[in-house]
Amino acid sequence: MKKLINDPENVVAEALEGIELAHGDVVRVSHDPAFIVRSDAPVQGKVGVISGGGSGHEPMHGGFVGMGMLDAACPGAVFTSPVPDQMQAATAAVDGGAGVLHIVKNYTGDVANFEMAAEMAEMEGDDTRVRSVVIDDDVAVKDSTYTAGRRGVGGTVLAEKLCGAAAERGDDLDAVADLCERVNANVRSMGMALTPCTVPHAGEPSFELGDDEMEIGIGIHGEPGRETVKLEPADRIVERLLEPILEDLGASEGDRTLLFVNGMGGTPQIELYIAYRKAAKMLADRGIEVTRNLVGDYITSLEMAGMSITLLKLDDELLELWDAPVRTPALRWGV
Amino acid sequence: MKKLINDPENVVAEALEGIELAHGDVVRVSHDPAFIVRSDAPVQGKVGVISGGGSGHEPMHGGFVGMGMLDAACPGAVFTSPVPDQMQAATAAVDGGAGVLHIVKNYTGDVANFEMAAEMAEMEGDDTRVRSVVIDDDVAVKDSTYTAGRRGVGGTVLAEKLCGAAAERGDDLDAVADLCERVNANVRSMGMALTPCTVPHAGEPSFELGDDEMEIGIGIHGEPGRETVKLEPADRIVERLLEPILEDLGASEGDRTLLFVNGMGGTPQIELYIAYRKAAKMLADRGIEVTRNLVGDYITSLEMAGMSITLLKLDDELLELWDAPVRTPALRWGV
Amino acid sequence: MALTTDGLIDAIQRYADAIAEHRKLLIDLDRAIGDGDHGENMHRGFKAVAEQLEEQRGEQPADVLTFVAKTLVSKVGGAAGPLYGTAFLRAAKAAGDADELDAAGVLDVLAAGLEGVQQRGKAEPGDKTMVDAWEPAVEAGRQALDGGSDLDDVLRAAADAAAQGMRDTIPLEAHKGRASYLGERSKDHQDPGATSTYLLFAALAGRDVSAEELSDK
Amino acid sequence: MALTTDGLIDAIQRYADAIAEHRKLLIDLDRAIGDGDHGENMHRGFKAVAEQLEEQRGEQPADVLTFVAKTLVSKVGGAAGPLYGTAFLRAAKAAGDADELDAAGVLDVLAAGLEGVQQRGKAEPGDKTMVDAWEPAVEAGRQALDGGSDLDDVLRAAADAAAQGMRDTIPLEAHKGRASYLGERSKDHQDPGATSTYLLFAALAGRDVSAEELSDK
Ligand SMILES: Nc1ncnc2c1ncn2[C@@H]1O[C@H](COP(=O)(O)OP(=O)(O)O)[C@@H](O)[C@H]1O
Ligand SMILES: Nc1ncnc2c1ncn2[C@@H]1O[C@H](COP(=O)(O)OP(=O)(O)O)[C@@H](O)[C@H]1O
Ligand SMILES: [Mg+2]
Ligand SMILES: [Mg+2]
Ligand SMILES: [Mg+2]
Ligand SMILES: [Mg+2]
Repeated sequence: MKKLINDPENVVAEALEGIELAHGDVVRVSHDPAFIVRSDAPVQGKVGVISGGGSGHEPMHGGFVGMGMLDAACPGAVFTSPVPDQMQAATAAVDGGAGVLHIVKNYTGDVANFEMAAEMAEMEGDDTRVRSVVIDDDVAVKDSTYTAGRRGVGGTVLAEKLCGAAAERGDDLDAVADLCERVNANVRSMGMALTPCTVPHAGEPSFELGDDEMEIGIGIHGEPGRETVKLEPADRIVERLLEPILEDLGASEGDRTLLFVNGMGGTPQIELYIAYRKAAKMLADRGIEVTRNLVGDYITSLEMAGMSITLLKLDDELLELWDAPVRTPALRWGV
Repeated sequence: MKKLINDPENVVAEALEGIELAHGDVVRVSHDPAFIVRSDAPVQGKVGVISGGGSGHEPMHGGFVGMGMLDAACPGAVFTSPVPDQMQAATAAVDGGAGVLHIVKNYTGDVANFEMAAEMAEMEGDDTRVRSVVIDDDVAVKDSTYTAGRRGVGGTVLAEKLCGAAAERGDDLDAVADLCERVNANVRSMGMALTPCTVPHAGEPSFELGDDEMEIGIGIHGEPGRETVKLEPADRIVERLLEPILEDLGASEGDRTLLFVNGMGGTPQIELYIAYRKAAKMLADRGIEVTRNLVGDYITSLEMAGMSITLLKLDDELLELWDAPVRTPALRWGV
Repeated sequence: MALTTDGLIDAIQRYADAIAEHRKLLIDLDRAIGDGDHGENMHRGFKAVAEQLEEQRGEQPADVLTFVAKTLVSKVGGAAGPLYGTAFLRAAKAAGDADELDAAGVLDVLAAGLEGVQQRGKAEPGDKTMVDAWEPAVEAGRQALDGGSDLDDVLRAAADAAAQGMRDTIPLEAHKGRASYLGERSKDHQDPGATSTYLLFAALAGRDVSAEELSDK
Repeated sequence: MALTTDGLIDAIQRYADAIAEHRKLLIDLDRAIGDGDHGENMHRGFKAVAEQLEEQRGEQPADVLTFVAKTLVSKVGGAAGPLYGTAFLRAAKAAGDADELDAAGVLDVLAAGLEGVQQRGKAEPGDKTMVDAWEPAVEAGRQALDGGSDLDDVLRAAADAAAQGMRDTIPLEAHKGRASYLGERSKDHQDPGATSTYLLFAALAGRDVSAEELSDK
């Protein structure tokens, strides 16, 4: 295992120190329980928006804390959801009197820990109003009540931006939470991997893959995908990801969309643009407008080579919220 | 070789199409000769600032084209400097009557091709005033008139931002070029690699490295470094890079600096922050102030895992220029 | 014979040791069909438990179980944290204010733990989760108890059934947890959570387990 | 015997073929002490040259050389583009408006090419660059000419010396170009540019070169 780390045990704690030192103008860091919070939190009268999840997906979520996006993020161990103590403390830290939205990616662990945080807060008589919205946008996984359901992946980044903007403009908790559900209903993603990744405390790659193989339908935790297939040209790979998205989302001619081509951590940017090119052409061929886009590493699996594609249907309100100013370590415009 | 590409021959051309489709609000793309130019070029009365170099270092340079930074960038083949035709055409495209600055990284090929572009322009009776500044900030290479001299690496990113800001505020060509030389005199870098990278048309890794080894003193073209050593903890690696920088730069107590921790392409962000943490502590221990910072993948070697550290001594003017608004695909603030 | 606070603490210590010993094996099982952290998660939790476990001597069994529950909830994260955390919380409730637990009392505690896991995770037997070890263990314990066995025999029966349940997860297709994302590809692998659950029942039965017995190879 | 436009075009075509054939070998040499693109760079340039080479028949040698120079400058990039581009530009100038070149004329053209490389790259013999093949080749050609050899023998002598010069780069430490960044570690590798320069002189001498002859293994 080759990593720029000191001790697998201290990876998250030391990275948090680094984030604190680098971004002290935008965020503060609590080390125990661990969370990253915007430096001016709690913002009085504003709905607080928090998220959390395992580490190893950077910049998600910590890189999205700041004006116009998240009020706080709770980082778990690598690929392990954070614990309720973190969520409770983060919730308290961002509570400006207007309630707090928890944006939760749909994984058993993430959901259960956020659930326990809410239960514990209730038991302790905490009267902060909390709403939770679970993001499940991964079309690689079949949606069914008899399973764990779809994973939350790239759509989470967009939901965090849009809900953060809604909270910033003064929407109340129900409005922000309903918006989050609307975003989730209108976003779909799918990912693939050329290589596995190595979790520091595991010390070995998350799966094995032949030199001429790739994984289709991966999530963001280095797990194998739905299937292993032979390596193909980038254009064909994009088709494999975007076609199921389009079908499931029911996107059609005249729709306005946000196209998000995401690198998994070890993919050169030049390759992401090759993929973006093909995806944009496919949408143009179908008369679907790419009104906004995002290309880069925003929700990663450590050093994994691969990508995911996310497509969000836009309307006027979502467009306005997307364009609203944001100032976080990883996403910044309008300010 | 595992890459999200269609044909090694078309990597750069297809990526340029993607950039054009994704960032049409900020840049235009010329395909033959290939260059990326800010969409409102030429800006009348403003000094044009252009750069160029081999592809595979993205976001450098194309990602830095836009208001407040570069007016144009010329991408060569992967790891191969662009050709004079590109530089000539880009120079013409950004010439707003106030002359054009060429920011050139110090490599034999880059310098020679920019040189030929100037000679050819002169022969053709082109009267655009051009000044060239060569960036050579890599302390891993001994500076000597009997060798090719130091490489231009991370300092180039900072020079492009600062010179772009100076041009934007209306400085004349000599002022912008002199500033570029001042930046070069005050910036030093050093890099290391945990893994090699694979140039698409070569199809094989750029060097071999044992599972417990790393390369110290690499450049940005996948070349081996000055020495291969055993893998060490991140903190020790940071010392190996930052100590020679400090010594060569002569940074001392009370200095204000910009600390830039750069990922080589395949390094998880979490690791960059671990490295940043150590670098910031080392500077604090020496009474050197980190007044600004940059952490992320800005000058890369395809999918190489590794990092470089760059340190720039700041003064009031450089600080003001750093903070000035910038709007490019890869670097954006204040707007 | 009954389970005292001291007996409970010893069993938990034995479990913490077993988790430390088999950390890598649990990681490898989770790498195959999950995300490779189950061993690390459990180890992080039970290392923290072990550090303060001795301080619990003199408390009642319910207090020990509550202490374990809270430590797991605040240290483990992932799916395993809330699942085992809820199990121990429910177990503590079932233990009430007894100073020691007889065979029937222990079985109530274990059944309450299972209930907690299922309430939290909504998994049924056959979904390829820890429930597949936990449920047959409680069932076998119940039958042994009904057949008049003493505490030791009840725990032995439970541990044997947990081992079998763990092995029986191998051919299953996962319907819950991270392994379910693999669909068909989750087959032919032993569930990591079922494996750590067998280790729990083995520890309660005073049994040390070898790596061979745990491996699905 | 003299070098006509047709003879020159044939030699350049032979060189383009040699570059295509040994593209991978040049890449591998450059991967070892550079950035692995020399074969691709040269191939990109000479593929473009070959595509329009036939159209040059009927022109003067200087026109052919100018065409090659401009194509290389605008297609190759890297260090090799300006270096070979300048070499061919200077060569064209030296060829003047002759319809064909005798042995002395060819040698002047080659010497002018070397001058161009050195003016552009500032490398001296011993710096481990293409100059280390080019300089002895011109020198040996000059001696052969002075000794009364005809054009064929002059070109054969030049090619032999270029081959030796190429091999002599192996033990050198690089002082110019990308390989110089490696310092001591650049030793024990054959310079890729010296290798492509030997191929150029071999093509002029009408010689096909095997991979074994080029490899530093
Ligand atoms: N819904 C569920 N009900 C019961 N057990 C579950 C459920 N989901 C997952 N598990 C168990 O949790 C184990 C994985 O735990 P762990 O790896 O620590 O968490 P994560 O899956 O979040 O990485 C699985 O092997 C399985 O036994
Ligand atoms: N200053 C120089 N003078 C002469 N030849 C040089 C010089 N610098 C580099 N070269 C030659 O160029 C070759 C490398 O060319 P190439 O790989 O195409 O360009 P780059 O180094 O830009 O990748 C070297 O092997 C060497 O022979
Ligand atoms: Mg996990
Ligand atoms: Mg090159
Ligand atoms: Mg797991
Ligand atoms: Mg090269």
